[in-house]
Amino acid sequence: MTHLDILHVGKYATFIGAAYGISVMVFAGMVWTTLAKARRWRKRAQALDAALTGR
Amino acid sequence: MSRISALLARETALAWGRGGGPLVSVGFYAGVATLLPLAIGPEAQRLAAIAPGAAWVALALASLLSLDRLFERDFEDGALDLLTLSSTPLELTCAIKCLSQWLATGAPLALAAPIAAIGLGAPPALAPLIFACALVGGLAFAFTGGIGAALSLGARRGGLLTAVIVLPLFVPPVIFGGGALDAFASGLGWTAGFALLCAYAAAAVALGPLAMAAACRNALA
Amino acid sequence: MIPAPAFLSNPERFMAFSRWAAPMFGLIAAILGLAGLYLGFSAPDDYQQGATVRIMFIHVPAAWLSMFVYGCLAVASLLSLIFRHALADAAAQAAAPLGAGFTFLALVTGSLWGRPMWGTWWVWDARLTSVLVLFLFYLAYIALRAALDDEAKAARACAILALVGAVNLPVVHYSVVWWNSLHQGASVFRADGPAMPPVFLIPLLLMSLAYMAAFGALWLVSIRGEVWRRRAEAAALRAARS
Amino acid sequence: MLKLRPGRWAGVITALQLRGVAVSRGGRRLFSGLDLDLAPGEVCALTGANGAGKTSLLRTIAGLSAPDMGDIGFGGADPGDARQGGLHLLGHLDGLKAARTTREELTFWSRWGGAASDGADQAVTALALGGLLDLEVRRLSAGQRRRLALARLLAAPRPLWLLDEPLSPLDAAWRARFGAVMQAHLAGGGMILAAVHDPLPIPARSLALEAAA
Repeated sequence: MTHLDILHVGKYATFIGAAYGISVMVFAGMVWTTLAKARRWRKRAQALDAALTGR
Repeated sequence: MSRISALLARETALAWGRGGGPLVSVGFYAGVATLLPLAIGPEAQRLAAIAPGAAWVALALASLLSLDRLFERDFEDGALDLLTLSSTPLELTCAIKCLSQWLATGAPLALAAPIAAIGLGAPPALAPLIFACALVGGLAFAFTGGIGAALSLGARRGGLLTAVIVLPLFVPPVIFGGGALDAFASGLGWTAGFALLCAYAAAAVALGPLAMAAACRNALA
Repeated sequence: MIPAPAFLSNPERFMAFSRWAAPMFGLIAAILGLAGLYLGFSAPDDYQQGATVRIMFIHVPAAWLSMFVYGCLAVASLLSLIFRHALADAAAQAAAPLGAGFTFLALVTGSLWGRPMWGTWWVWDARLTSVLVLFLFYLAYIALRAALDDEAKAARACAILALVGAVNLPVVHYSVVWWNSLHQGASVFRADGPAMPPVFLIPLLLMSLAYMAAFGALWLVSIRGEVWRRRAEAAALRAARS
Repeated sequence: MLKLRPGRWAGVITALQLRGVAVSRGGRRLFSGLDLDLAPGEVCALTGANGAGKTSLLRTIAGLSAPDMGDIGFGGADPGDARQGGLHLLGHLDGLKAARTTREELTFWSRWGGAASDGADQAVTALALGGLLDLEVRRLSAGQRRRLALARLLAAPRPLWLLDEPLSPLDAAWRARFGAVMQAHLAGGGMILAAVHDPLPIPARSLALEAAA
C-alpha cells in the first residue's frame, strides 16, 4: 500500500462518507417533515370535526 | 379578419407604449452588456471569448422584462374578460398578444444584439447571425414567456414568478442559439444550432398559445 | 365521460388503502435498501474508480427517482386537469417537494462522485446538467403553487405548468446532450446498463427499487397529510359559517 | 331616438333559462337552486347584498366560470356560440386603457364585437360622446367613462345584456336617457339582466339572491 493508495482510499472515504451522510440526512428530513405534516393536520382536522359535531 | 388586425394593432401599440416598451428592454440589455466588461475586465481577448454567449443570455433576460405586462394589465382592468367573450378563439388572441410583444420589444432587441456583441468584442462577421438568432430566439422567448405570464396571473409578485417559471423553459433556445453563435465564431457549422432554434421557436408558437389560453381561462374563472 | 379511476374519486377509499400501503412500502424500502447496501459494500472496488463507485449506489437511484417522480407529478396533474379531482391535485402537490428532494440528492451525490476524478465540485456532464434543469422545473412548480392562494385555480395552473414541463423536459435533455457533444465529449458516468459488471448491477437494482418504495411510502403519507389539511380547512370554514 | 334593428340576431339567443343554478367562489357556495326565465323584450333586476354572488352569476351566465350545479340555456342556441356572439357583459371594470383615446378604444371594441361600420357612430350619437372622442380615457369623468363602456353595447348590437351595476356612476339625467336606450333594446327583442343596488329607471321584475342556507 503506497502512500498514495492510503491517501487514495482515505480521500475517497471522505467523499463516500459525505455522499452517504448527506443522503441519510435528506432522507431523514423528508421522512420527518412528511410524517409531522400528516400528524399535525390529522389532529387539526379531528379536533375541528369533534368541535363541530360536539356543538 | 378586421377583428384580428384590430387586436394586433392595439396590442402592438400597447406593447410599444409610445416607445416605452422597447426602450425599457433595450435599456436593460445595454445595461447588462455594459456591466459585463466592468465585472470581467476590459481585456479584449477574454471578453471576445464570451461576447456572443453573453449577448445571447442578456437578450433572453431582457425579453423577460416586458412579459408581465402581456396579460397582467388586461386581467386586472377587465379587458381580458371581453377579449375572451368573442368568436375569436382565446388561443389566437394569446398568440396575437405574444406576436405583438415580439414586434414591439423583440425586434428592437434583435437590432441591439449585434451592437452589444460587437461592443463586447465579438467578430463583426458574426453580426448577421446574431441578428437572425435574436429575431427567431426572440419569438421563442416571447411565446414561451407568455406561458409563464399567463400562469402567474392572480399571483403575488407575478413578474418574478414569471421569470422563475420561464427560465427553465429558456434552456433549449439558449443552448441552440448559443451553440450556433459559438460554432460560427470558431469557424464550425452553425446551421445545425440555428435550425434547432427555429424548430423550438416554431413549436413554441404552435403549442404555447394552447397553454396560455388554458391558463387565462383558469385565472378568469 | 371517461370513468375516473375508483380510488381517485373517493378519498375515503384512498385513505383506507394508504393506511396499510404506506407502512408496507416503507418496510419494503428498508429491506431492499439494507440488502442493496450490504451487497454494494461487499463488492470489490471498481478497477478504475476505486471505492468511489459506492456513491453510484445512491446517485443513480436518486437521479432515476428525480425523473420518475416528475412522471408521477405529470400524470397526477393530467388526471387533475381532466377529472378535476382534488385527490389527483393533492397527489401532484405532494409529489413536487419529494421530487425536488431526490433531485437535490442526485445533484449532491453526483458532484461528490465526480469530484475525485475531475478535481472540480461541479461537472457540466450531460446527465448532471439535465438533472440540474429538472431541479429548476421543480422549483418553478413549487414557487407557482406557493404564489397562488385560490386552491382551485392553483390546482389547474400548476397542472398546466407540470404538463408544459413534461413536454419540455425531453427537449431540454436533448438540447443538453447536443450542447455536451458540442463542447466536450467526455462523460463522467458510465453507469448505464450492461457495461457495468453484474456484481455492481444487482445492488444498484436493489437500491433503485428501495428508493422507489421509499418514495411510494413518503408520497402516500404526504397525500394523506394533504387530505387531512383540506378536511381541516373545510371544517374551519364550516365552523366559521355556522 | 336610437333606432335599433330589431330581430337581426334572432338566430343567436332567443331566451335565457336558468334551472337550479348553484354558484360558488373561492370554495364557498354563494347560492343554489336558482331558476330564471328571460324572454325577448324582458328585463330583470338582480338584487342582493354585497357578496351575495350577483357578479359571479353574471360571469357564470357569460361562461367565464362554470356553475357548481344546474344548467344555463339560451333558448336552444348552442351555449358556445351564444356566449361568443350573443351577449354583452358589462362588469365593474370596463377594460379601458387610460392612455388611449376614446376614439381608439371605441373603434377597437366595436370592431372586436363585430360591429357594422356605422355601429360606432350610432353609439356615439346615442351616448353623446362626440365631444370626447379625442380625449384620453384618463381625462374622462367616471360618468363619461361609463358612457363609453355602455357605448360598446350599442356599437355591436347583441340580444342579451348582462350588466353589473351599469348606472351607478351616471347622473340622474343620464340614467333616464340610458333608460330610454334600454327600452329601445327591449323593444327590439333584446333581453337585459342587470345587477343593481338602486332600482332601474325602467319597470323591471326583480330576482333577489339570498346567501346559501
